[in-house]
Amino acid sequence: MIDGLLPDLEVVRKDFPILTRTTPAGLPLVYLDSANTSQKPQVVIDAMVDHLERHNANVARAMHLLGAEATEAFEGGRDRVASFLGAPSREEVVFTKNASEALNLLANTFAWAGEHQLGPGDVVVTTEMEHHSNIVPWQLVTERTGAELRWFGLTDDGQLDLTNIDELLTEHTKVVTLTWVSNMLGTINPVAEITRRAHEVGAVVVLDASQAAPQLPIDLAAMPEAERPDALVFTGHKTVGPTGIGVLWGSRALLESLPPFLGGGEMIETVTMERSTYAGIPHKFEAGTPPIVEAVGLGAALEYLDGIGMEAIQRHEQAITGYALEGLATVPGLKVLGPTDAHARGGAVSFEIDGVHPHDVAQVLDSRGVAVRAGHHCAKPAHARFGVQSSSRMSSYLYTTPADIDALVEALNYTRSYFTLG
Amino acid sequence: MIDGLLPDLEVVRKDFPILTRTTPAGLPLVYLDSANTSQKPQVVIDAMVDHLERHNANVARAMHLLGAEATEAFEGGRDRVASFLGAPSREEVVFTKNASEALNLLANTFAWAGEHQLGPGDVVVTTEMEHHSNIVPWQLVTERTGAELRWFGLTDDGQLDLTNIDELLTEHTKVVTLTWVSNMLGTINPVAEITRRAHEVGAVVVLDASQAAPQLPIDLAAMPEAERPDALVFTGHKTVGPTGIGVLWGSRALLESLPPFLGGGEMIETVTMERSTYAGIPHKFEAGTPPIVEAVGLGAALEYLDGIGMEAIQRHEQAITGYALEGLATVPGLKVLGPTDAHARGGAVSFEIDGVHPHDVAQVLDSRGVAVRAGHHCAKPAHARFGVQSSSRMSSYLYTTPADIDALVEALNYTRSYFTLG
Amino acid sequence: MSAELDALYQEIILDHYKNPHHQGLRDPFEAEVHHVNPTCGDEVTLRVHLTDGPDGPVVDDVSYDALGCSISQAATSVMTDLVIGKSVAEAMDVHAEFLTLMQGKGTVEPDEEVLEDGIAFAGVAKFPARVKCALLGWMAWKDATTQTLTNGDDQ
Amino acid sequence: MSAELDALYQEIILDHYKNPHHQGLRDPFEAEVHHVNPTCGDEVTLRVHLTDGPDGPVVDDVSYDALGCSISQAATSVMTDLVIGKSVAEAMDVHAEFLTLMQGKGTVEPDEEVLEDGIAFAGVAKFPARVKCALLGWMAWKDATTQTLTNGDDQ
Ligand SMILES: Cc1ncc(COP(=O)(O)O)c(C=O)c1O
Ligand SMILES: Cc1ncc(COP(=O)(O)O)c(C=O)c1O
Repeated sequence: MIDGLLPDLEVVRKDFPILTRTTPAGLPLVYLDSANTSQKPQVVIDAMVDHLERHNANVARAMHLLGAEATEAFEGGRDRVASFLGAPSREEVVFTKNASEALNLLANTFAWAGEHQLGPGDVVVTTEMEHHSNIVPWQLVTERTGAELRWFGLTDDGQLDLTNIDELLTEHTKVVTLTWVSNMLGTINPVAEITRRAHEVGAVVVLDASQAAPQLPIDLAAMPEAERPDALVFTGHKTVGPTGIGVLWGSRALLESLPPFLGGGEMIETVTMERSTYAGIPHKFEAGTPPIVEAVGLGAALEYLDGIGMEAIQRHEQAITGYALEGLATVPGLKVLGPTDAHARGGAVSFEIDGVHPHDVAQVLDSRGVAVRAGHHCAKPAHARFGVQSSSRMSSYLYTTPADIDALVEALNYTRSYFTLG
Repeated sequence: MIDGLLPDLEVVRKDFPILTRTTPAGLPLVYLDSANTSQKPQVVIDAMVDHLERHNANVARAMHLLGAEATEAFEGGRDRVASFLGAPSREEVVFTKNASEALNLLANTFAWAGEHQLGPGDVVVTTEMEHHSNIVPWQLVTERTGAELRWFGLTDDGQLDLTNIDELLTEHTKVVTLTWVSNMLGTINPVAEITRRAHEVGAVVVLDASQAAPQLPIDLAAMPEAERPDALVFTGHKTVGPTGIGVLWGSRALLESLPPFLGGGEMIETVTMERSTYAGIPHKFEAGTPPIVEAVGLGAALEYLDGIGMEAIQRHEQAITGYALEGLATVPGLKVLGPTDAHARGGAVSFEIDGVHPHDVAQVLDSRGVAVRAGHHCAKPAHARFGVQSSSRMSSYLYTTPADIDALVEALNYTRSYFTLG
Repeated sequence: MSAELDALYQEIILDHYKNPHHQGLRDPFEAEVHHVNPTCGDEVTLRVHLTDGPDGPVVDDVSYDALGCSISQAATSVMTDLVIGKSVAEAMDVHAEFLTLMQGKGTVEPDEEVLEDGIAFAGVAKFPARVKCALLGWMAWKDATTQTLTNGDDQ
Repeated sequence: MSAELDALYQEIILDHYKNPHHQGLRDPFEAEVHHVNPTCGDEVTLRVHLTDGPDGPVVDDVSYDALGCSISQAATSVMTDLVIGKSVAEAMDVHAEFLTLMQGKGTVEPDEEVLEDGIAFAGVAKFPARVKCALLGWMAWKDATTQTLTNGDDQ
């Protein structure tokens, strides 16, 4: 028995109906693509069904029975997110459609008139290991405002290269945005340290917690203020919740100082044809009918994760990742990209196999029921940094077993023998 | 028997599980708030459950079995939307989070460098009967670009006042955006005529079909080109689909000429730290993980509506609306806002009752199990135009019966007797 | 169901609705605010006039012009009865007590000594959509009072 | 499952993958294009050299530099075999035939007369995620050829 695994792993697996699926060839499903999207436990599906079958209505605007029930369920989702993040206030939790929209919301509101408006001479700092969703929005906003985009490079072992931090973080630096956990390299970044340094020069700090939220306990209120980011985003579908919902947490000070992003129903205080005023946070940033059934699903998802315990999930991920790193090391010609110490990384492990293209790896694995991702994982710059165009990636989650890893390793050996090297 | 009702109305009602709900006092639910959000048939819920329990994966990026299934299901939703609208091409169908985002997407992309960029001297034209979601985005973009926002006023009987159309539509007019069917007044606007006139001056025409799509057959390809809008939006949750998804249809010419809106995964062609290039339409406008299970649900929803037939649904709506207008006319002191000819209007009927505030009307109705909306219905300017601050609104849909209307009328009489006039 | 409704629409509430106290905008005043309930559109324009008392500022007058439902109108009327003539500190205590009642989802027992006619709103706490209606006038009063005191400090 | 895989990875495909034909970038050429498969990152840089023939332009050479999986590499190699030496009109017909095969979800019977080694890709049509791989080189060729012809018209 591997140390740190969830004690009730078989019970946990029973919560996820999809894990009983088989391939057309009758093989069991080995799902190792959770960093891409996670599977959903029955309670999440049931919560959504119950909402749609019994409580569906629009929220806030409706005063009738169903409207009150739907509003309570929707705002209950917000409460759950707030407690999941340890948010200082529930009003700091804004629902978006995914993590990408949350990052774009920030980038866009930095473009328009206001305290934080970017302009020529201003610098936005990101890193070379970001997901495209934390690069492209900042390319667009810096291009459109005349500000400059700069970035932390990477060391050969897949860490942020902080040697030029004093050049990057200066009084011109208005925003520092980085991922907590890399979706390609698995690296866990020293976000407290970087946040502190960024705050010293007066920059706003944005954390992309899309990969961190599923794996690490987060407690914003417990962070020393200097090390607490000003904004943090994650996405519902990676935390066993549904698609169609993401979260932007922002400090009250930041959110109140930003201009509105999308305009429309729900985000207004009053509207005349000539001029409108806006609602307070979080509604100011939630134009239109929000993702209601999705908030219900996300609430149930985070309740499920909290029920198991984020510490326990983190230990499980580390244990499985350690076991996977050992297994992968036995495959000849396989090279892992990123840190190889399971305790210093997240559960996404990207690798190359000499002479077999990642597509072909994924294809052969899939024929054995093993689902991994192949490609650039929306992190082209990080791939380019390591001189590769694409890679294969396995990623585990709370339902992953050592047997899943064994199946992966066996299938990788089969791939080698089948494909080029057989 | 009222002419035009759906012949299988009782069978249709059985498709909607929520309609069997009762209030805490044991009264049956009379749901007359469908213009706010529609209820969901079992097939939609089942399609979502089946997806989550058996086919859940991320799309496009994943090459494995579940990834292929999820991608097919998601893109199948797009095909269904394309056929529902009679879209000339499926690639012109962009998924957004709701109708509001679709309108904001357009307004925002008109702000940035490109063929359609707005600036001082340019005019955007909207109307006084728009939902806030088709006013505020254009206030924001005109304010931010220095363009000017102008609008069609309303006549006393709730129609667009087109007398000054030649002043509003000039060579300075770059965008004309209006609702097809008003969510407050129920008015059906002469959109073909206005589109033709707007095209004559070279303006881009945007139609808000949020209330039209649930009620009217739409066939874009069949429209004469001069009368076909350049963009049309609607929202999933009002067409018996889930929340968390909306649709922007745009002509290929328009969509290809607009710069990207949100940046991130899925919308790129290639990314380097210095510069990115973007995918073709529709992906260019779909940053991040899209609303996958929502597209599956929306596909099932539109298939359901098409199965019943949009012509039949339209006839049903007209029949019920006609019956409702007759019933409302029997309530002393009740005044309907907007057109009173059921054939020339949609199914949302807003009204006032002398001496009883709409909140209080809705509250008393709710105590009798009758769900209506009270407030400004996200149409403050239209309310202001008629000198009222808020109103009550009943709105029907394909599952609404004459008995629902009878219950409403009875409850309205009770309201009068209970509240102030008893 | 009539019982349910009657719990909400207490006689006292309907009386204040039909005959609101202290209605209309009056001089003198130190601050005027305009508050809106974004969901439904209910509005109130409200003025506060404070004078100096032995134990700090006193609420000398609250005048208002309001558009809204029975609950918001009646709550504003009751509020003026409760705060006019009290010291700001006392009035803020009453406000806190009323807030607690409204946010209690029907579980808080109102204190008639403190809230007087305000106890009629106990039933409103069970209707989450209406709680905002009952608080609109109070929020406006608190805002106007705070503005007055802050401006005073600045001078 | 090996049968399923073997249907995809035909010997012919693996041969072309290991020994791609016409690889490398060569002069002369009239157009060079760079195409990317956005989902996976596969890339091809491709040049086309056309000459005049009795029945219109002829594909004299196609040269390329490609990074990608076995399917995309092999398909590009087969494509060059199929188009080089043909008139553009003929080559476009072959392209259309290949496209039909790829989009047929496995239901189209390939014509060996026309597609030669290309028939080995019949199995790919059953793997929607890989169809784009098989088409990458073809799309680049079509783009470069169209550019050449259009530029020619302009002159
Ligand atoms: C006419 C109209 N436009 C736009 C919207 C906005 O739709 P959503 O809230 O789904 O974005 C609505 C509905 O609320 C509407 O009725
Ligand atoms: C680190 C990181 N950031 C952002 C995202 C974007 O999330 P979404 O696609 O849900 O917007 C992802 C996942 O795709 C991710 O891994």
